[in-house]
Amino acid sequence: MKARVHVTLKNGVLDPQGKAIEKTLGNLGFSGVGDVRQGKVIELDLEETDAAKAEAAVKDMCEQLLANTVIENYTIELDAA
Amino acid sequence: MKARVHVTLKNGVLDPQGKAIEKTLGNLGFSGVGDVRQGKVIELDLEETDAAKAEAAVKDMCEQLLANTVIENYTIELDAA
Amino acid sequence: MSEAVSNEQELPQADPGVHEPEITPQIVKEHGFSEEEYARVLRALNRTPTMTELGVYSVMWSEHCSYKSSRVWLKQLPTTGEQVICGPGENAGIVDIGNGLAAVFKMESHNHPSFIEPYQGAATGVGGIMRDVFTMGARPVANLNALRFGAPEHEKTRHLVEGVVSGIGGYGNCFGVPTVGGEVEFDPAYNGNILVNAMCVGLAPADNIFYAAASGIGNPVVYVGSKTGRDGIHGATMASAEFDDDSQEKRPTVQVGDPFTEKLLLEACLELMAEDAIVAIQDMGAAGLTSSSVEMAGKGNVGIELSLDDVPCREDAMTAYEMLLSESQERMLMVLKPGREDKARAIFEKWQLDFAVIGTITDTGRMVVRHKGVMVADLPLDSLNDDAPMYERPYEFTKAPKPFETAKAAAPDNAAQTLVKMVGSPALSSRRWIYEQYDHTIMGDTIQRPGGDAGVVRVHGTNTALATTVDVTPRYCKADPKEGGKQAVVETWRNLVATGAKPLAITDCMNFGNPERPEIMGQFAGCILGMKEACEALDYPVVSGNVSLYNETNGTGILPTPAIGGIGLIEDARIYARTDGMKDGDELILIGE
Amino acid sequence: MKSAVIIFPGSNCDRDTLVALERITGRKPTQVWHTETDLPECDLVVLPGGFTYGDYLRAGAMAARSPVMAAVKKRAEDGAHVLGICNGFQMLTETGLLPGALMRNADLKFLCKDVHLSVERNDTAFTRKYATSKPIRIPIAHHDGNYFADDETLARLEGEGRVAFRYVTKEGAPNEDANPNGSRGNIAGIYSDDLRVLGMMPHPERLIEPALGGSDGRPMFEGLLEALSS
Ligand SMILES: Nc1ncnc2c1ncn2[C@@H]1O[C@H](COP(=O)(O)OP(=O)(O)O)[C@@H](O)[C@H]1O
Repeated sequence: MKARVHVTLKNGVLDPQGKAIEKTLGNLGFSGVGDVRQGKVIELDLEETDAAKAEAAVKDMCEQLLANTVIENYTIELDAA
Repeated sequence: MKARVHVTLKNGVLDPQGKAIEKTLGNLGFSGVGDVRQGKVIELDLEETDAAKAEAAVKDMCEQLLANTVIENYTIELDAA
Repeated sequence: MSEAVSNEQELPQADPGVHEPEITPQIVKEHGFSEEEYARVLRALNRTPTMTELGVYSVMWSEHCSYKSSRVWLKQLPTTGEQVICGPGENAGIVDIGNGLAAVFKMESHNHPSFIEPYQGAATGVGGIMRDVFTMGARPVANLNALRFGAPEHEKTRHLVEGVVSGIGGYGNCFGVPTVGGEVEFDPAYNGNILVNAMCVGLAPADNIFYAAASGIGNPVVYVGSKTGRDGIHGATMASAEFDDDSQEKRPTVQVGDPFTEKLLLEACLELMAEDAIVAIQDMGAAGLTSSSVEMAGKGNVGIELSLDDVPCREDAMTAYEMLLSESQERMLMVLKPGREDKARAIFEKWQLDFAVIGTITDTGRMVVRHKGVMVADLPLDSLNDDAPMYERPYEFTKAPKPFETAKAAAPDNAAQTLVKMVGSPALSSRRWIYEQYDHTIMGDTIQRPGGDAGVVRVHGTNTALATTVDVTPRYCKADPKEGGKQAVVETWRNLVATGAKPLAITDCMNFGNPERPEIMGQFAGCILGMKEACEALDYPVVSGNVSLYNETNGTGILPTPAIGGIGLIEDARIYARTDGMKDGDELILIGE
Repeated sequence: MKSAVIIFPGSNCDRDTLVALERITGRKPTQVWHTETDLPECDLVVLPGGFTYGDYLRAGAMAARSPVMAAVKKRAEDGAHVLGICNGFQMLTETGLLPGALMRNADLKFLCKDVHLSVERNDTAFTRKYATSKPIRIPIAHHDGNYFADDETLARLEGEGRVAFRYVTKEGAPNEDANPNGSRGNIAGIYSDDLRVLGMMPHPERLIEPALGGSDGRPMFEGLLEALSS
């Protein structure tokens, strides 16, 4: 089973990378672009075949390592394919 | 219109971050996790309301800035909400 | 019966499980062979090579590995001296710096990869040169870089500068070596061919230096570091082929550096080097497993047998051809003393690195490679190492320019304004934006930071210090290659002397255009002759170096750029000249003519 | 004073820290490998700078999950002094020993240079040898030193006097020009609530003698020696 974790900064947390992208896009002549945010996506291959167990394991990984829950939120997608 | 861009390393390109995450998950006692890959997700707010035009603009941004097309692929999702 | 079978010569076969194309003239050409070169291969083998064998020959005989155009000239440079422990030919050059210590240093180009992907190209350039230095048993203590970009207003320049500088910093900072000096210049001649030359200086105990020559029949050949992927296959041949506009499309040849793994590799290698376990060691640089194994066995006049089934791979179903030609970074090949495998394995596993015994040293003088039970290559090492064609390329010396009549040059109307303009020009403006992106205070021994004539780092645990610098003025080399070559050497000498150091030796990075053009070969030859004269006059030998040719796009070559990296010794680290600390009222003195 | 320096894969200021501690306190620190689950007896634990695990994922994140960090946490709870420099500071926030997070520098570049810092209070073991009246000069060398905490946390830190150092101008002004990385409140270092854990981005161990360009880092180690010698 494959899992895909999105880690994004919480609302209200300043995002230096997003800000810089926004500015550079402006410099490159792209107009009408606002509120750029950059996050991470982490893809994992899991041996686990049970969706509920896989989800619980990935949630654990997020809490323990993949996300810093002081500043970040995460969402998990599973793909049985 | 909101756009969400996923930027991931091309197949076969070394992903030191993913590799290190994989090892650390192993050290933390998570077993059965393989092939970890880390990518970026960039969210943008666009003033453009026409989907086709928005997509074309974001594609341009990817080619020019958001993705390093030498080693990265990108996909674009639009969300009219 | 069985006797008869074993007497029959086993011939190398196609890699099992892969459809190998027939060797056609087209394939031969794609591997960069001229007809005459391929004829030499056939003569050496007395048969048609397998695809794997053709790949091995092509990288060993590439310009990058064989120096086929430059060797006849390089031989003229002085390489010896009382201070020299090891001159050119090994991974890096070595000089004695007293107190039982040696300085190990080298400079190398990563021009073409940096043009295609500036961050990763520059980063892996730094990674490669540091591996060259720590392969020999030295801990890197100072990095430098010599950079050349196109015109500041050229559309690509900004992107390239930003990428290269952050790539150099990204790798060196993470690894943890101070970057203490360098140079940057802009000129339209580099619009399509930037230069990224990285230099590394390391310190080793003079009595515990490691070399590449393999020995000891039956000794295990060991692979350590990162896993092998399909990175940069044919990178070595790419670095020797002239660019054209669609070469930016040759993308998969770019490699991603992993400075964290390299730092672990350094610590693991140094830990093993403190044990009595290593016979020979070489990093897998350009042409990875091929050049390291061929050179190690060749230098030791032995043979080598490799079994690729045990090579740690990152990707599925890699072929022998791919494993042999992969340029994946952060890998080393070692020959161990018998029975030391377990000790070595324990150290590399402690540092969470791959470790695999992949072969043995033999007495056959041949490189034999097996994959999936089949012999895929059986090649004579002397042919791979020494039969590479040497070219005495025709050359045409640059005509001596007319002397510039300074008397006729008009003085500026307004000296103050001119000064402001000069100070603000891309050629002379402050380099702070660059060197602030490099950690230059790490390791706690940097006593002259960037901003002076040469960077100075104390030799840890002693009262001495090393001064180090890189320099060259390409427009001088263009106008008069011989004088320019001389001037570059002498300028590094002056940079070192200005700190109070006694200059010891240099490394070089010879960046030129297409050597098949006589005027380019003339520039190369001229610069070499000038360098030779200066080095001889100063007892300032060349102990290592690198050649980067074919720096041309659509027939326009770069300026001749023989970058020189010099190092010198300060006997008493408390007494040296620095560039800061000037106060109001100090007197200015001009020395010299 | 007995000290211990923890070494992780990718630590690269460990030697500098060991040298500074030994030179100033006269005693060799114990080196502790990241896989240890016990700490030796000591008064001060130092998490040195570097790029542990390449700073991949987040700076300090993976090192913060090493076995040894549980022991460090426990030791801190038992009242030992802990100093996290640069990557060590990042680990302290990642383990939750200190609040907030260190994000990418505002201009996204790695930055190596000397900065001026205000010493916000000099009644802690770390700062007792400094004067609060005069900024000190210490090098920074980091890519992720942009201190972030939410408003509430920030107000608490300020209210409880837990800001250790701020980026200031040479004259002592904590303004935007003096802020090298975008940190909120120009914060360069913070304390735990008992003032025994200090995390800071600048590197005091790199400026301990005039030959290196200054010695403003020295008083930190001298102060610790004085405070923690039993
Ligand atoms: N690419 C670079 N990397 C590190 N330091 C650099 C680089 N380029 C220039 N510097 C440093 O900036 C200072 C000024 O450079 P430069 O103008 O080339 O000096 P000079 O003309 O004295 O050789 C020197 O100390 C040099 O080491």
